[in-house]
Amino acid sequence: MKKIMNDPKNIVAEMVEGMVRAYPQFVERLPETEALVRSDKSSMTGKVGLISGGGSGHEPTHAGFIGEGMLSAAVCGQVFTSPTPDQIYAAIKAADQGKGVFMVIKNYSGDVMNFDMAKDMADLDGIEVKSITVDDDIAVENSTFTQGRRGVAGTIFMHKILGAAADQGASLTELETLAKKVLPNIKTIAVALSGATVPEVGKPGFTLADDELEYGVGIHGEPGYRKEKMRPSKDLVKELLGKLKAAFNYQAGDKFAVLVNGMGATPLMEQFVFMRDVLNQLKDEGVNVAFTKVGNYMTSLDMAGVSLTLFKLTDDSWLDNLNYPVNTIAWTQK
Amino acid sequence: MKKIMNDPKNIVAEMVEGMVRAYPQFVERLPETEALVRSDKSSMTGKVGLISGGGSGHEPTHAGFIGEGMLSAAVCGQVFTSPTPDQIYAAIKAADQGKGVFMVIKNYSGDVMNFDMAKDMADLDGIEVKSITVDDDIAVENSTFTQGRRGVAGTIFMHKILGAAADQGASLTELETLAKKVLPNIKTIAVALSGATVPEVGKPGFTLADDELEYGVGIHGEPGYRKEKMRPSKDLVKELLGKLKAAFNYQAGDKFAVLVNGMGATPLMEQFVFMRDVLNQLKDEGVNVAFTKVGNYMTSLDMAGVSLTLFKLTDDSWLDNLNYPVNTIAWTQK
Amino acid sequence: MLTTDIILTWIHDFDKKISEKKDYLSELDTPIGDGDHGNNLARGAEAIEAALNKETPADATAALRAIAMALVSKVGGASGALYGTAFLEMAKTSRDTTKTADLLAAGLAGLQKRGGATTGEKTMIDVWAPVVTATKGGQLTQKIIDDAVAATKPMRATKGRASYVGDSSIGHLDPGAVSSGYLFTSLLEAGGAK
Amino acid sequence: MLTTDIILTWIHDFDKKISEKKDYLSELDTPIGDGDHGNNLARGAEAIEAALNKETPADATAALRAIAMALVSKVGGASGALYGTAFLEMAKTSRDTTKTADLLAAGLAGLQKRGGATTGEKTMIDVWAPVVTATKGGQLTQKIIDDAVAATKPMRATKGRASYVGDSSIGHLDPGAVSSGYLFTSLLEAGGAK
Ligand SMILES: Nc1ncnc2c1ncn2[C@@H]1O[C@H](COP(=O)(O)OP(=O)(O)O)[C@@H](O)[C@H]1O
Ligand SMILES: Nc1ncnc2c1ncn2[C@@H]1O[C@H](COP(=O)(O)OP(=O)(O)O)[C@@H](O)[C@H]1O
Ligand SMILES: [Mg+2]
Ligand SMILES: [Mg+2]
Ligand SMILES: [Mg+2]
Ligand SMILES: [Mg+2]
Repeated sequence: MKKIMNDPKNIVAEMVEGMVRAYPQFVERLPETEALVRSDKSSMTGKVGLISGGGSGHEPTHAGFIGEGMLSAAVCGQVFTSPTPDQIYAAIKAADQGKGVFMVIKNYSGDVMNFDMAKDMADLDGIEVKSITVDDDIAVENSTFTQGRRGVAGTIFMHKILGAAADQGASLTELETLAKKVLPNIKTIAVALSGATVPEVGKPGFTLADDELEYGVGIHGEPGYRKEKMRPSKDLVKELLGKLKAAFNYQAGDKFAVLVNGMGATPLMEQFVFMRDVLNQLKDEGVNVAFTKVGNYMTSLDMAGVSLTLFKLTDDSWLDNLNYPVNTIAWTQK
Repeated sequence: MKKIMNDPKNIVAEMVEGMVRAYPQFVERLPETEALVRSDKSSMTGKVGLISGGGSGHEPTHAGFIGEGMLSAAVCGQVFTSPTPDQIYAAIKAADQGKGVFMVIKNYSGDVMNFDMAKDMADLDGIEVKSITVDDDIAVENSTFTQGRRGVAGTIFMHKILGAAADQGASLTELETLAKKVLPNIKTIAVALSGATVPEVGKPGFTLADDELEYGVGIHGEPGYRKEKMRPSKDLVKELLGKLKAAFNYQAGDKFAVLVNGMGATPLMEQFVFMRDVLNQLKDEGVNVAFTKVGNYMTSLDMAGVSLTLFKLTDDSWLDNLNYPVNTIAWTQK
Repeated sequence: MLTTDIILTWIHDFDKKISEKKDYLSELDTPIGDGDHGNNLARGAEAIEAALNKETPADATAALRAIAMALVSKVGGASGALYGTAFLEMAKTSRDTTKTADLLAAGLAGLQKRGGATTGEKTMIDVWAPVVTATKGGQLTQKIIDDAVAATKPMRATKGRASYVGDSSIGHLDPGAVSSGYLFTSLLEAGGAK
Repeated sequence: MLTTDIILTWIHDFDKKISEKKDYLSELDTPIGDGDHGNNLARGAEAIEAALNKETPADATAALRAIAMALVSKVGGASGALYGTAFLEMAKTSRDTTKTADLLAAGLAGLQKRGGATTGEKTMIDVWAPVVTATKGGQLTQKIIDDAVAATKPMRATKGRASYVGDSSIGHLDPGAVSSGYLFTSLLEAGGAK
């Protein structure tokens, strides 16, 4: 393992320090935590706070989405480990402007439990807290025999939609209603070309042969549903869109936002080729693509691969929310 | 080699197609070329055109910087190969609004010659063309025995400064004067942890051992000045800032913009740790940091590593130019 | 009975085991989880040691609470919430009783409330539940602990990250069950099981 | 003398050599350059073939111009600009003369103007210059070509990418010199050297 770091034990703390010092116009650190809050407090006034967080290693998620029109605060757990309730609680307090706080949680047992504990703490303070648990990864069967589907790259669409709504003055209850309506319309699936190495572990969580790929891998290297020999981009697209098509049962004329997300070590060049192939197949299928985004947004450290998210725009206002102005480290839009 | 692509011969063409289809609000393709022009033509009216280009594989450079406040057009050569004069000429024609066109060239013999040939073609059309050749990589001795220093990540500061000036109505001659003044104040140096694999070549341009790094590597994998065993981030910073300090002969009180640039496969987490260590050392040295940026801007395909750019802000207006609003795929600022 | 002394001996020994078995626990977490269980608990163990060194707890409740707070605020992940909640519940109950069986039962109840899991789902519950039963009967033995840990191997996970791998979780020990096994071995060795 | 026929035979053979030696040329470009010389020229060779297949050139000038345009618009990199310029200059000069030595001399002048290099800088100039001299004397031989190519090995590059590696460029053949060697071998074999 070669990583640009000092002591792996301090990597998250040092990353957070780097973030706040490189981008003081966007983020501030809450004292003695790895929780970050929006620097521009005036943009939060009178609005419901929107927070998120989870294990680190997915940068720019989540702190990269703090700013006007998106998150109020975010909590950086240890690498691939959900943050502790005291830190989440600190973020809730910092985000609260008297209108309550909405939490976007990714569906992992650790995240769910720790955010729950933080909510319990905030309850004692009389801060109203509601939440949505994003579970967009269709690689996992959504059965009673699992923890449910994992939360992955589609989470950033949830941030964007709710961030735009919160910025426009939506109430806590309105955000909850919106989040619940949006949730089943966001679905993601990934293909990995290599595993990620957690700094403290020092070796990849899984390995693939030189000519091998794996479909359905999670953002912490959770095993996928099939390994096979490396194939052209078009074939990868066919496989992943096939799964998404089955999950949505989409039809010609349906309207979608599309996110091609790099896992960390995959060059933009490859991501754009992949997006081209996605758009070609969707066009052939008569699907209407109204919004597109390509880049490293929900990474998995140094994993190579991409994930593909479709967000079915069943409500016209959602496209407005996607296009709503936003100003953060990782997503800025006029 | 595992890459998400179809035929490696078409990778640039397919990438360009992916770009224009994913981001039609920013870029349009010039017919039968791999040259892209700004979609928002009205933002170009009455202004000097600003173009750049070079080999592909450095994404988001250059096309990711097309947009209001930055480039008018960009040309995507084959991977690591400067574009052909006819394509550059097409970009010149598309960028020209009657006020002339300024070209930002990176100092490689191929780029210089091909941009020169394009200028010759434009001369015949009566389009006035001027240019700057960026040579910010201090890893190479700037002697008469070399092609001169290479153009690397600091080029994006040149784009930003000139883009802001052009957008504010600077004339072609004013841009040339500004570019010449800025040029010696931008210096970069890199450290690589792994080599990059050109799709058509299929194996890395160079390899490093599992515990080895190389200082001074270029963005096409040009050999650096020293290999050594992997070291902590702080030590890498000490080495690279040492070189930059010697090159600038900087003093306490000097004012800089700092860019930490990921080479492609290095996670943001590591880049932020590295930036923290840079800012710590500069603070210890009494240097004033007025602008910071961290991310994958001038990549080298799937190379792991970072480059560090210092831009000495000897003129106060340059900071204004860095902060000037911009709207592109890869750099958007309110 | 869980006196302050026994609690401290117990936990110091547990912390030692965790720091020794850190890599092994993370390895167990790799095929069916995300490979961090050992690192997570090692952070907790260090934090417990730091907290206990900083201030010697006045009584059993203070000791259990200090342990709980260290776990809650330093471990993160599923295991941080779970172990933290278990010790918090034990701390609460310790105001009324020092009986090991009652305290562990309170811990188990906390675990179940927090994680929503029951036995047979291949989690730490599969160690806690038989241990609580055995302790109630005054019969906790190393064999009971070891058997409970080993029993997670053939189970199919239906809670936690391991549930994502479905049938592939079969044939692997559950990392949280193994670390809970260490917890109860330490308890046994500290003489706290009776 | 460079008749249209000889030019076509010459260039078809060169294109064949390039496509055969593509990987080797890129390998030569790896230690002292960026590993693309073979790929660059292979694109050019394909483009030349396509252009010549599409329309048979009416005369030598048309042939040389078609070759130049294919190189200029499809190769890119340093070699695209250089080979493109050389053939463009040859095309211009071919309006006045068909003498091989004069045409190659015009090509060499174009190369030198475009790249600013002179002999001894470890570039293709180090093959073009002796070849032009030998052709002027009517004496071009395979040995002269091979020697010129081989002579680039001990040189230290001071132009092009190879100049970045400084002394480490010593001991490697220059890829552009090698490809120029193929160009002149093909010329010799096509009977165009006299
Ligand atoms: N819902 C749950 N109920 C009980 N135990 C659980 C639950 N979810 C996970 N666990 C336990 O937590 C362990 C994993 O802990 P750890 O790896 O530290 O956290 P994470 O899964 O967040 O990475 C599992 O081995 C299992 O014993
Ligand atoms: N200034 C120059 N003058 C003459 N020849 C040059 C010059 N620069 C480069 N070359 C030639 O070009 C060759 C490299 O071509 P190629 O690899 O295709 O382009 P690039 O260097 O842009 O990758 C070198 O081997 C050398 O012979
Ligand atoms: Mg974890
Ligand atoms: Mg090249
Ligand atoms: Mg785990
Ligand atoms: Mg080359």
